[in-house]
Amino acid sequence: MIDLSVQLPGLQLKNPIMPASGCFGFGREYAQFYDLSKLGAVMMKAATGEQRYGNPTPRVAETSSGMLNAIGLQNPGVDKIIEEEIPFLAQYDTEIIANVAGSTVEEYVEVTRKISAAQDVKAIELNISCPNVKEGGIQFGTDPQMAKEMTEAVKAVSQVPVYVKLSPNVTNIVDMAKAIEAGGADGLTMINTLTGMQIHLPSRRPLIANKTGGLSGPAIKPVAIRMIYEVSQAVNIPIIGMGGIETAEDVIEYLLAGASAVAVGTANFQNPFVCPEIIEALPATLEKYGYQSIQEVVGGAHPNE
Amino acid sequence: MIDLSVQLPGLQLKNPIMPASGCFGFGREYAQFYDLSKLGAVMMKAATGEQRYGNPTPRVAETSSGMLNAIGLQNPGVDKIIEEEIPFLAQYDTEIIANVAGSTVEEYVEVTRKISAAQDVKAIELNISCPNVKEGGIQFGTDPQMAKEMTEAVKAVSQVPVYVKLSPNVTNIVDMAKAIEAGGADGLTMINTLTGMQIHLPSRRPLIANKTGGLSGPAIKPVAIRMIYEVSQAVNIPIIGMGGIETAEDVIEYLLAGASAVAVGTANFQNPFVCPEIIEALPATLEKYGYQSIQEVVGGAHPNE
Amino acid sequence: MKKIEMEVLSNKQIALDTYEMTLKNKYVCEEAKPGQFLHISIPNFTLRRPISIASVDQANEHVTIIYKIFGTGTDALTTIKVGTMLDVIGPNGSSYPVDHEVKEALLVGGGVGVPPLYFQAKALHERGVKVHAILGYQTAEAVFYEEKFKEVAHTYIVTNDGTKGHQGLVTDLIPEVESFDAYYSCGPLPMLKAVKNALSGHEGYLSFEERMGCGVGTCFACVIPMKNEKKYGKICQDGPVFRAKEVIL
Amino acid sequence: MKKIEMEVLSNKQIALDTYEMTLKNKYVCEEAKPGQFLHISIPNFTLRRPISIASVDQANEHVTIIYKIFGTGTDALTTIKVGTMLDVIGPNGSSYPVDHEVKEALLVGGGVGVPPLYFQAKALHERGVKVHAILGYQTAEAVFYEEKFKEVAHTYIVTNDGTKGHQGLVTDLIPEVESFDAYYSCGPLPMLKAVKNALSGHEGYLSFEERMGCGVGTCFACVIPMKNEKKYGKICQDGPVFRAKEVIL
Ligand SMILES: Cc1cc2nc3c(=O)[nH]c(=O)nc-3n(C[C@H](O)[C@H](O)[C@H](O)COP(=O)(O)OP(=O)(O)OC[C@H]3O[C@@H](n4cnc5c(N)ncnc54)[C@H](O)[C@@H]3O)c2cc1C
Ligand SMILES: Cc1cc2nc3c(=O)[nH]c(=O)nc-3n(C[C@H](O)[C@H](O)[C@H](O)COP(=O)(O)OP(=O)(O)OC[C@H]3O[C@@H](n4cnc5c(N)ncnc54)[C@H](O)[C@@H]3O)c2cc1C
Ligand SMILES: Cc1cc2nc3c(=O)[nH]c(=O)nc-3n(C[C@H](O)[C@H](O)[C@H](O)COP(=O)(O)O)c2cc1C
Ligand SMILES: Cc1cc2nc3c(=O)[nH]c(=O)nc-3n(C[C@H](O)[C@H](O)[C@H](O)COP(=O)(O)O)c2cc1C
Ligand code: FES
Ligand code: FES
Repeated sequence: MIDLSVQLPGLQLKNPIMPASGCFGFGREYAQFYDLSKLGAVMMKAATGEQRYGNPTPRVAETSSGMLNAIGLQNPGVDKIIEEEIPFLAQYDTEIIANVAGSTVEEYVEVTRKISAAQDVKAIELNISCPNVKEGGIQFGTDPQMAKEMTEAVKAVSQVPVYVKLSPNVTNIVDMAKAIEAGGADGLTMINTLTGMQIHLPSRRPLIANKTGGLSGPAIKPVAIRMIYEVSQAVNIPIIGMGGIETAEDVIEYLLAGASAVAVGTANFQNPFVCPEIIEALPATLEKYGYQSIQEVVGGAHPNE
Repeated sequence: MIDLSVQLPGLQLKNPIMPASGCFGFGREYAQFYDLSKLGAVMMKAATGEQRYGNPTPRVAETSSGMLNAIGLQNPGVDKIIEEEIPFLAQYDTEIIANVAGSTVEEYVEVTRKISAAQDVKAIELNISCPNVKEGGIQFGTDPQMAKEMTEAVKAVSQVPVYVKLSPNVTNIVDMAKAIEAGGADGLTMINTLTGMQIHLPSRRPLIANKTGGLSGPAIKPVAIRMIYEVSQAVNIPIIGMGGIETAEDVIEYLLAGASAVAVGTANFQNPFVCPEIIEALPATLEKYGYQSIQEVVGGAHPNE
Repeated sequence: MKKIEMEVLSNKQIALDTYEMTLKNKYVCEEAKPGQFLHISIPNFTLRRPISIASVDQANEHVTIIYKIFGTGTDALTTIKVGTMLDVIGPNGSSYPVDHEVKEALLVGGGVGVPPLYFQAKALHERGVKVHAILGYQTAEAVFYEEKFKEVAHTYIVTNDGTKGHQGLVTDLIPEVESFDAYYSCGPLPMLKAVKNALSGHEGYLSFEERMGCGVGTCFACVIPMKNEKKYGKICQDGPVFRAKEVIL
Repeated sequence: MKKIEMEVLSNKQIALDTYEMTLKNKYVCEEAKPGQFLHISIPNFTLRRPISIASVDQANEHVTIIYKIFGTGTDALTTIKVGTMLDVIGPNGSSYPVDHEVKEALLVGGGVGVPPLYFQAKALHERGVKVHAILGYQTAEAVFYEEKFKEVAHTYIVTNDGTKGHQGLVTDLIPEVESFDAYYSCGPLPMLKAVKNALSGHEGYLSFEERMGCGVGTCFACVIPMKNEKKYGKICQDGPVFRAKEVIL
């Protein structure tokens, strides 16, 4: 039997597969379909300081091999999440990663302080790359200096390792990653969505009420693979990769590019069972390509390997 | 009958449809399929100072709703293009746009000097956004100051209007566009490809010999639409839009976003007749959405329209 | 709600751009309630498409849906062959309540809002409720299920262009229905607003459409403002049917 | 070369992961020459797939191709039903010359390089040329068209694992063929290199595979270094068949 387990800062993953933030809520719905203990981890929906109602609808649009979303970080606020959502997820034998968002450095720090202290939260995913909110989010994710300072501020209060989520909407992803590593991040998650738009012909207006939305799904996989390949050779912290993953083959492609584990987002909407199905297919797929463990795949496509 | 004609600097287009650079060679092959006089214009394959052999193969890979390419600007060199290719295209009643590339500002200037003086070349498309060559190309396309200086240098020698082709691989596309407008560009073409990668599982290596390649096709359309929507509201020069166009509806989406005409690239490979088929479908499609001319569609999705 | 395979038993055009598809599945037949929808996977599309359940035939384990060609997904659905196993999540969402105090009911439907009301009309009729149905369509050719409704409800047809029945809007005919204890409505948002306004004194339930991501309640794509503690409801999970008094339109 | 619709007359497995598809089209039948390929559109893929023409039956206007499941595209091709109209560009590219001075010929094929050689074997045989064919496969189960080749050529089978015929490489058997005026080869690049080396004194033609964009000569995806003025050839347009002496491997 191939050992699928992966050790990352703060995370003892029984396998490298987890649902991506915002595509799995707080797990309640998908728990109706299967036992969440099968998952390596769960990345929760973003938490902000207060309850947020998000953007007006329509909030999603379909694109070729992808979708746009502009949910706008709707969530019940960090306190309710700690009180009501984490205890639900904690019933399962899986690792909980809390996604933290905000409009100001102070808000990020405050949310991290609270949620990193919550029982069972094993790591923070710092969402400085959300393209769908007017303030905060993406500015922090496109300026290396701001990203570094944010990372430092959050690291100073976090009781668990901090993974910073990178935006692909930048000229130089390696500079961003290095700045964040210098800021003390324990890991990176990448990529968040590419900013896109769809125009609705009958109404002659952007279809999504927020106008722009984040592009996810298989359409963006080549961009994610390229960025992970570049970043993983430039930093010494692990990467959780994401963007368009649908199959065990996709997972191996991400690992070869340099990710240590992966998250599955959009594909959950088409197939609620996609995560457990990938986990089940992974051992045979690894064997097919001649691997005995996850670790030996990681970074396998790098020139020096 | 709906009038499909569009007037742009240097270009009297009988319709707003043209094949995109690099996806149509110099027209000879597609001329076997249909009369190129049907086209609004033809954007030729990149011209460099000397003949170039391009990158090693494999040079292309298929992705979900898209493809990667790293041709590496293979072309016979500007002199041969002027001598052998332009006279062939000049037989047809269509406008010729010459795509100019190089490794140094001097090479761009030299190629422009020569090709803009060639009979029948009506405009230059300045390719400062090719992600697939080691030198030149994309640096010029990701730094606003360098892009501005390049535009100025080329404008100083060009005998025809200059359209600068924007790379989408930037944090702030509006800053790039404004710098290029300030440099004297007559128009913009956008977008070039997004830098991506695919890893070949059996060989555990990037599939494309150049490792990274440019992502094109329907996968990138939402990114292109977003960028055109943003840029067209920030500059006063016209835009020729491209990225994943396959249908007359796609064309209208581009025009609504703010493009004045469009180019079709990757779709030619699947359907050599895609350009004439779009041109044929355009009048009825315009009518379906309540338009009488191309001009009234342009920018129709902007907030003030 | 489960992910199941449903065999396509028939898929035929029944009106202008409108198709009726019959699917076979025991679980959905047993579980489905009027107002609920199926979340249907169509090959080569990123997202599933929500389509209301129009009726169930428990004896034969048949589930019927009615859909209109709206875009590329519903267009592709028309090409699905009999015998195909369709990948479906369902039945999803809330349903029209069947209150035992209701003796007389008014249904108001427009376009693709008509199908779930047929399921509700049959359910009410079977319980002995007197049913009035006002059904709006764009034009005569788009009318479907008129006869079927007439078997279970006192039915009024409205067309926008007057080619059949009353010309105008469904709300024009509401005054014709003298008495009812509750109303149930489904259709485009402007219609629902007009119906809610016209029937503001009455107890009623509205069913909403919104673009969906997951269709099961995780992604927050499909929210609607509500007068509840959370201040919103998810159309795919808390809805599509909401009490008219509780939603903010 | 035209864009045409070809009706699928049959599509059946003939060996391990290997399918034979018969298509109907008059134009392709009349134009096709051995070595040329069809550039086939498979629904929902960005790019067409190049597949060699394995034989033509002029009388019935049938064109046969043989393909192996290699990835998602060829896998999807196996599901295409009889009666489907396949969107094809063809016949594309160059062909094996049929030199009238050639009285005895050697064909060397490996795997999916075997199909175009069958077309060439038939063409040579019809002209009275004596044909020797060395055909390499991975394993016995993957062998196809052995009987058909035997009708037109003196045929040697080679398998990598020795489950059928000679165990080893196709080049092992070249010395067995005593005389020939020209050779024609198609297969994976390492095999072509070995064949070219082994037969360096002989006149011969090699057919190459490369990942393609357009398949018609516009995109420069498929170049191969050559000893000509341009220093390259396009496999889709100048190839897939090149004179062995002119390509740089
Ligand atoms: C709860 C519910 C029940 C429905 N019941 C029916 C029904 O019984 N019969 C019927 O014909 N239609 C029904 N609809 C509408 C139906 O879902 C849309 O017409 C369909 O999704 C359009 O898909 P398309 O690919 O043809 O259109 P496209 O515009 O190409 O679809 C693009 C994307 O937008 C979404 N979308 C577009 N329009 C709508 C819409 N009106 N509502 C929700 N999503 C939309 C699609 O699902 C898809 O994700 C219902 C919608 C909801 C929410
Ligand atoms: C001139 C020519 C003739 C050919 N004749 C035959 C034949 O008769 N029978 C047969 O089985 N195969 C033949 N091939 C190979 C065949 O084209 C590939 O096996 C096929 O394209 C793989 O597609 P896929 O979707 O299954 O694989 P994927 O790997 O999923 O394809 C991804 C992309 O890579 C391309 N690709 C992958 N492998 C190859 C390859 N070896 N050559 C060219 N493109 C490739 C595909 O076309 C597609 O664009 C020929 C190739 C060429 C160039
Ligand atoms: C509907 C939706 C909501 C999302 N919400 C969040 C979020 O709250 N926080 C976050 O960090 N990423 C969010 N994302 C981004 C995903 O976590 C992921 O990075 C991205 O979608 C790429 O992966 P995919 O292609 O597998 O979906 C969201 C994505 C989608 C589609
Ligand atoms: C194979 C290929 C070659 C290309 N070569 C060039 C080129 O030489 N010069 C250039 O400016 N753009 C080149 N491009 C980019 C296209 O012109 C176009 O900007 C891009 O592909 C997006 O359009 P599409 O999605 O319709 O292909 C090339 C694209 C492809 C796919
Ligand atoms: S569609 Fe995802 S919550 Fe309703
Ligand atoms: S595949 Fe385009 S030139 Fe050969």
